[in-house]
Amino acid sequence: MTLFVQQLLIGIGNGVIYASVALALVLIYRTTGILNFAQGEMALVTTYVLWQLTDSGVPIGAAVPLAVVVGFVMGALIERVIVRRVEESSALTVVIVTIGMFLAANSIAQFFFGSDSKIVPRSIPDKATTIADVKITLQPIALAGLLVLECLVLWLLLQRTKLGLALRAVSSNPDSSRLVGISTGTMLMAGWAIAAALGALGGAAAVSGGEALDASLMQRLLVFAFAAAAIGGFDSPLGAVVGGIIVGVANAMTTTYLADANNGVDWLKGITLVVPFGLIALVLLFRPTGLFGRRVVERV
Amino acid sequence: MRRDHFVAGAIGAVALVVLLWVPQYFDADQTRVVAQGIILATAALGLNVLTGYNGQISIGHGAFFGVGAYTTAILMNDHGWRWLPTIPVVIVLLAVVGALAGFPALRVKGLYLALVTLGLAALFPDLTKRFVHGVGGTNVVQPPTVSPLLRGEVPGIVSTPKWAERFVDMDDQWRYYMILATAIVVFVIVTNLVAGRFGRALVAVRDHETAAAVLGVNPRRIKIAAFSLSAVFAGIAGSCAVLQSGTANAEATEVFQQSIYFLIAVVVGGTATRVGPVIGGFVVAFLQEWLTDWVNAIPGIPDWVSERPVLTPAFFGIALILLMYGLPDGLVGGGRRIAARLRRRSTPGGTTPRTAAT
Amino acid sequence: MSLGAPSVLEVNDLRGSYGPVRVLHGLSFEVHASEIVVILGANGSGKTSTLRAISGMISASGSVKLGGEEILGKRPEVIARRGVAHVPQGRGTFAELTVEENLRAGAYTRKDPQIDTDIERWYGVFPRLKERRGQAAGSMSGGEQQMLAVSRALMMSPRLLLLDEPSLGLAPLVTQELFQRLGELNRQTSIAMLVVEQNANLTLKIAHRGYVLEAGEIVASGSSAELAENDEVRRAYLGM
Amino acid sequence: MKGLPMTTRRPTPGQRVSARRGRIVGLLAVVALFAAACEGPRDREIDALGPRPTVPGQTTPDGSTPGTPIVDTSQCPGDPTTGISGDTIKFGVSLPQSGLYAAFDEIRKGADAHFAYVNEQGGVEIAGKKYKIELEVLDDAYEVPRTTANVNRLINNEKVFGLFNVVGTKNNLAIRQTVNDLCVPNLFAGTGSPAWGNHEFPFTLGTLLTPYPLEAKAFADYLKENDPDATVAILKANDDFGKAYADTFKAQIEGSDITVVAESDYNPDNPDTKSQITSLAAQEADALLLAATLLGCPNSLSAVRSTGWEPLIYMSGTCTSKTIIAISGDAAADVISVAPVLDPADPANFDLPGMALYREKVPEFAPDLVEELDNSIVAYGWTSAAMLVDVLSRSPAADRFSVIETARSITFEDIGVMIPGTTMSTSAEDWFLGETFNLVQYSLADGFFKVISDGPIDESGKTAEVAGDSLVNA
Repeated sequence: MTLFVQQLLIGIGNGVIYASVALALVLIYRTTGILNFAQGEMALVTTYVLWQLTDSGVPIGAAVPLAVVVGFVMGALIERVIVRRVEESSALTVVIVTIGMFLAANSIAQFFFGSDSKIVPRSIPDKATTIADVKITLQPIALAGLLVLECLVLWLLLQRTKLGLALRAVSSNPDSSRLVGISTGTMLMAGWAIAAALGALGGAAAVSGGEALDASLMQRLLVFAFAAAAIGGFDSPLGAVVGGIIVGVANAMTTTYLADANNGVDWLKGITLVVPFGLIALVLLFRPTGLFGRRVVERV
Repeated sequence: MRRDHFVAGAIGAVALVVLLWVPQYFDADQTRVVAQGIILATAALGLNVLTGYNGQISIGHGAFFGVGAYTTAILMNDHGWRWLPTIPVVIVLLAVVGALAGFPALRVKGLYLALVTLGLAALFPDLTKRFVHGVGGTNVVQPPTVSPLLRGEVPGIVSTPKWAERFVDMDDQWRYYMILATAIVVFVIVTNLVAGRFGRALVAVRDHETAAAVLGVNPRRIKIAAFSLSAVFAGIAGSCAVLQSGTANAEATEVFQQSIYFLIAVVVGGTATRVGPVIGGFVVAFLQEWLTDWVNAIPGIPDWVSERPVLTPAFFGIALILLMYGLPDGLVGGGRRIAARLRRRSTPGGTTPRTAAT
Repeated sequence: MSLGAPSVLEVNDLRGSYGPVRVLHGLSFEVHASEIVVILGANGSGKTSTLRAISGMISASGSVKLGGEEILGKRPEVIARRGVAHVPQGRGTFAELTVEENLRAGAYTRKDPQIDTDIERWYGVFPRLKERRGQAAGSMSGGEQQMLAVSRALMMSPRLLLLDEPSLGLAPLVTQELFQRLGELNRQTSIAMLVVEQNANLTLKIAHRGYVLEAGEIVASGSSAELAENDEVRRAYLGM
Repeated sequence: MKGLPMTTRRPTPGQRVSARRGRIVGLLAVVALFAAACEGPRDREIDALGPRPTVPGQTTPDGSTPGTPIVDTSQCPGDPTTGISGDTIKFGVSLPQSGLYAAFDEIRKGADAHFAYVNEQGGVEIAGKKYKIELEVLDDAYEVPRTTANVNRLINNEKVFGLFNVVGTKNNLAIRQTVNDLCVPNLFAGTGSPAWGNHEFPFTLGTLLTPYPLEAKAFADYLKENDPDATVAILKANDDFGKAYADTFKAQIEGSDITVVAESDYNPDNPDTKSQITSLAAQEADALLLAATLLGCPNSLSAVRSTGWEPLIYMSGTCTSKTIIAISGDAAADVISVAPVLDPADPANFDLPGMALYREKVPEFAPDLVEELDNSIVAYGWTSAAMLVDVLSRSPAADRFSVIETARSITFEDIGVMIPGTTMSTSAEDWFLGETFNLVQYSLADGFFKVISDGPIDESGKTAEVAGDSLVNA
């Protein structure tokens, strides 16, 4: 029983990281209709910035918010300089541009920050408590708290602010937005900026427990973040969060029970990826646009 | 329209001649790169049917490429088959696997489908590590009969048969011609399929599934067929890759990269065009192999750039972005636009008639 | 032409085009303060393009002056800020947003505190909107969406209201009620309106002046009474 | 393109034209083939390739009779002195310089520094003549298809003398057949895989790194001595690397009271092992065999620490570099591993002759490596280069056959940062090089690994038997 709880917490801890990146993916998709392949690598760049800040003396407590701000500015710049030119083009053209950014971002990050693994000081202290003889580390709890905070702030921003209203208006009907005086360009830039900031938080979360930072940090998560967004339904931020937790927990449980070398299902041994993708297929079979995704009504 | 037809035929003929001539003139390594272009083109031709004509985006065809490669490699390595007989097996196997993979496509569209295929690409390497017993305990399968430089007395060796000795005196040339021949067969099949009823059905289902259904086209069958067909051609490309590199291997990064290259080739070439994937395949292969050398050869490139090979993917990524800026609808699409503009400028008194439009 | 304050909208030699296809061929017309002007035109006559040229949605040449200030070539959002409220063809509702959010979106450019009072005012004018205030706008009927679209445009407290075929897809009764309200609004708030329509007899009832547009050119103009008598107009639009 | 010509309909005018055009194409193609006579980079003459070299039957029990070579080069094609031009000898390297494994390029930088140092002194003397060593490096981003392409290009185009320090088990396995057919020496393949003992492939020589099966045996022996009835948990990568450790360890503890109570796999592409470690921790085993690489090691060590489980941990030798240990922080305390060469971070070694030379020459010839000096990856590169120079200087002649023959029966002593007083050797029977090592334990206080075995452990000649046929000749 204690193993189950521990694994559950680990699953939630990882799930939060997947959810943060998935949230960024969903936000960009909702406001701009673009699937941003480079979301993870943009978060890698901000995490390298986080490392550079801590390496040159900035305490971790200040470095994380700074990295988020850098992410915000970077997101806006990327939209303004790179993405805007192809926003009118076909979905495939935009996918190729984001793939181009995906390849370039990782390579340029290594060019500036080097290829060796880095050490980022823990942003979540390595404390643990035992409740009913179950040893619970602080990290998953803190990360879950961060995610709830993230969702709350995002919800307030989208539902209770003028910027949020404008963002949702642009995502709903860009032409009408311009007719009521909303500058779609600025809103698209804001969408990318906020998403990049969320991605930066995801990157910081990924190294919050002293985990190592190297060029593959976010590429490893890419598949899980996409899985999270797909399960949750691509146009619902809440779906991304729920999807992230589901994928995180599913992974932990598979590793522990299904793919375990000595007692797991034989043919599954060592194959940890089968469950998250089994899950995607299952969910999408019943809800083709994800758990919370809007059913796309095609006007004939 | 008749003049375009002749021009296209002429260009096709010249291209074929150049491709036939490549291994005679260029050395083994340069020929390998052209063969890599042909392999990418073969897979892109298949993917273009699915993504270009039928509008279903897949970023997982690296997995089908892998299934084809492993099927050929295992048949040759463990059962002593020669290369050509494995192709029919690959076709049948991939047709079934492609159809199975197509089922989610019936329920799921666009973005979600792309992610299901991404899952395929992520899962495939793990499956090979678990079930394939390759060289040295790894999942690398290396049929001895295609070792790039082997020839002569080793039984079942894939080397130049006697009748072809007049044209071909080296093994890598013979393998290049087998890959080229396969690609040409694939090109003919795809162009004819797409030009006929099947092509129109693909586009109908892409543009308006419901309307297509009303007109008697069965969208479910068309989608499955498109998936299955694209999987077969990706598998054949995989078999050709084994013939050329002598090994079948699957790592997460490699399978993901293959899938991306096929998609890039289709889009860069020009989606839903017949020649687009072929051009796209060569562009991706050449950029992937030689772009860094070209960039470093630019005079005045500072050595803090040319000394750092870590930038190789960056050059490729930036090149992709610039290509999409310049030619959003691909090389063929762009070419057509330029040709149309030239033609309009050359027609006498080309003032556009006054058209009434709301 | 009128001596008083410069007309709200002055359009001279307006030429608009969609890419290579030229659609408007040198239109000139104007809308005076607190006046309702109608542009009658069949399908494909260039009505919608005219409005889209004014609100900057399509590329155009010539001159469009709003209260004496040239606005041609500016971006739509800038023109909207200058006080041009454009209710597009098909109403352009923010389907996923609630009714109230649609109204608040209309007031996006306003800084003044009366936004909430204005919302209550439009709920008064169109009570059905109030009933559905929390509902997603996309789920409402055509007529309700038209009322919402007009209210949203007026939430911008604009100087000029552009209406693109408001009667499109509405039941006759609903259209009648809508046009009546538009007339009352003009009389109460003396806001200038430019309406492009095919439904001549209803529009001419509330309009002061009008033009007739055919194939991107103005072929007739005059007061609404004159137009009502004009044979061509009667034949083309009044089915007489 | 018209429909397939076999349609039976009467040829419409359009088809008749296309038929005529078809004939033109055919003519053009044939002309082109014969026109190919014009010279191009395509090298016309090909080296007659005999059947693959077969290894002579094993010699008499008392070891190889003098005169019969270990490597049968009778069938080898081409000129064995390829790669030598004037006073330079050219070696080819294919290793990751971009992508997710670009950090491995540090090895090549260490080797470059050594070759620069040797070249600055006139180069290496082979059979009386001095040659400068030149490295032709191609990036393969750790991807197998690019390694095979690079090696074909190095051998056929660049005409290198031999290959040096190709990184990656799968990458070396993929080119093993080609280098064997062309008799091109592939020296010091950068992995500890037991596959390099396979006598069918004489032209691929392993590295000074301790082969993975020997590491497993070293841990088994240590446990037999210090905790004979220990319960052991195993966390391993789900590939050949993990398999080599686990299979050998289980074989080594047969017949002893040591038992494996739990085993878990992880995917090296996603080295987040929190779940695996937590499920292993539940068994509260006395010891943990950590068969992981790169970030799999530090992530697992910190995961173990946070579960509160305190086993004796044996960590793979590939993880003992300074950067990886620094990432683990104090979770690395008291971890056991092996060290085939001296730890460049340990000040006690600074004044040993080999280490002193290394610490003096690297900054001189590779200034950008100054802060990387105590990174064992750089020291490994430097030492492998020194070994190559040693092989060349002892080769009776400057050709590929003599060099591979020399490399197949050589004893290295005090080369680079080798452990003083130890030797690493190869012979007709023993095809493994890195068989002497120190058992070491990481001391948190000192910040580096301290030797805990009483003197270096010498397992020369035992790897093949320890690993077993299934691993070596897989």
